[in-house]
Amino acid sequence: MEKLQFKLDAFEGPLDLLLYLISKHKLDIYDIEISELLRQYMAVMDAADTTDLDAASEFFEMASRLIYIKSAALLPKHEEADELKRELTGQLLEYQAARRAAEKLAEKGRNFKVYVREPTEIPLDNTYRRLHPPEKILDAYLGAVGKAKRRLPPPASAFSGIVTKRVVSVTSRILFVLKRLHKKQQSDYLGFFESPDRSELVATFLAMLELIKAKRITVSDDNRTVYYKSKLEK
Amino acid sequence: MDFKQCESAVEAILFASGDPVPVDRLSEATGVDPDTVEKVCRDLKAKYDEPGRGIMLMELEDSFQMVSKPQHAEAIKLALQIKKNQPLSQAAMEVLAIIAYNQPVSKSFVEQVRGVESSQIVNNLVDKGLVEEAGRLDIPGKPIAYKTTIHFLRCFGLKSLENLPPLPDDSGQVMLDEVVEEQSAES
Amino acid sequence: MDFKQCESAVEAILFASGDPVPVDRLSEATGVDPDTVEKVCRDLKAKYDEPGRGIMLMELEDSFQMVSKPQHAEAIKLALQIKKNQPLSQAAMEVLAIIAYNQPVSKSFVEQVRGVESSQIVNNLVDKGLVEEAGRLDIPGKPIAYKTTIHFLRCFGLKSLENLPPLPDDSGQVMLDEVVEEQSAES
Repeated sequence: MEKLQFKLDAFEGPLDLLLYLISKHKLDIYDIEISELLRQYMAVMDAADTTDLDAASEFFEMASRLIYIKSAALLPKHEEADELKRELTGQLLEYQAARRAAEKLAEKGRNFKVYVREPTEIPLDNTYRRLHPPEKILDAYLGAVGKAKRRLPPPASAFSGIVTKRVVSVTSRILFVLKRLHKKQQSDYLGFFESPDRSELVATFLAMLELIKAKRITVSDDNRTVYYKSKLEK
Repeated sequence: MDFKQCESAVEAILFASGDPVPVDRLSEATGVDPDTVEKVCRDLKAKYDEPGRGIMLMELEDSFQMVSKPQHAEAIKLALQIKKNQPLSQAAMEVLAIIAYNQPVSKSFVEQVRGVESSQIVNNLVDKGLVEEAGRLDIPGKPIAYKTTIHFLRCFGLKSLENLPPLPDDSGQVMLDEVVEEQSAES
Repeated sequence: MDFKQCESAVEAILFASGDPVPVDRLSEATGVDPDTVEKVCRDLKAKYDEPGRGIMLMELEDSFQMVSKPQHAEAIKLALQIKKNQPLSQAAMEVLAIIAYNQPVSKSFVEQVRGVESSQIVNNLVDKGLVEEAGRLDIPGKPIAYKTTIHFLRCFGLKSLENLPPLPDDSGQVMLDEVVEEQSAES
């Protein structure tokens, strides 16, 4: 156990961590300096125990989102980055409001402790006595499954030969690459490209480029091995 | 704690308990000596005994218990009975429908279809006589199967299960596989 | 049944029920019209509010519930040896607040706002009786909606949802539409 290690579960989630960093480093929530926030965020991630991937995956997802926003901001036209930033700000404000509401509510509850009693035990006939038209049962059934079922698209097999395109987001592949590398620190380059799905391959490749640009990974000179950089400014 | 405060605390404790509470325990909780607490209890008992009050205190050996007055037994029973017979909630109606159209089914089938824990709702439906156990299913784990009752048919004006309103398409029942697939597709 | 008798019966029913009882049900059980029953309840509530009484009536939406007064919480805990019940965790409080201020909402709405998986916490709140299912939302996927219960109101000393503590500014309430839009844009 390293000295610096602490647990991510001290935070309620990535948004909680971001709010903490924003207030600690006095960043402007309405105009977030993404590269600074990302640096602080990754510093925490590096110091934290992220061996429990289940618990950490949401934090990784946010990391890849920040990286994505940062790389989008590097483009000459960065409307997308601005939009993503606004979206993040909106989410942070919403979450902040929810937390304030939780505090107010907790305060209200703290000062109000009343006890109630268990209902008196009286043997009762619990048999249901109400009458309903039979359609009621059909409505309920459709409410539970029917509508979802009818909206269900036909199975992919029905389209084989007609449509084969599947869209894979770059963000999801960034996450995939980061997760895999975080565990092993380094990995065989070609190992990332074993999928038979072309759009997945393309997305993975784009994800690699994004990550290299953001200096999160490096590729060996012979293009055979990918390395994970645990410190941003190594 | 003065006499008045003690009376107030004793009233609160007897109310919350429901069961008989020994004078000693009342004394400990209020920090007032047992003799005074006993006086307080008798005083409170006398107040409740006045006509126009619906509750009373019963003295049982060294304990006191707060109970409703016997003359209100009927009204109480009626009130509780009415509560028991509230219309089924939307959630209960859904569970009932899933059982009706797919019976016999296990609780976990119902949960798969609804996507949320529904065990308590099934138990309530059994309690209400709308659903009953129907042996065990011959699938791994041998879960208990549930089916609707004759009473269910009566409540929904059905002669038999064949009279259930037909589902819009003839595929009819949901297959568990489909539901599972659907869920994994969503996630 | 005269006013006095009705008061006595209402007191007995509220005591025996333990739970909140709607005025309608009190009226049905006593055979006295709802307006009079409501007057009876308020009258009774005023009597219990006097200092020196350990019990009180809480008005919760259209119901009344008999509860112990807050100042006796310690004495009751001591007398009934109630283990200190765990206060809600920060996470549970967040989820409860998001549901309370935005209800009815789906689990994924809660997750959207918090940025973390919250399904289990919602289930726990349902188990605790603070939150309950409220049908399904009419948006794609027909997710189950959740809302707070009357038990929630009582735990936080609220007569109705209108009495929720006001938030610092209107930004507190997230519009469901926005989130839904956001979600469909993502998928």
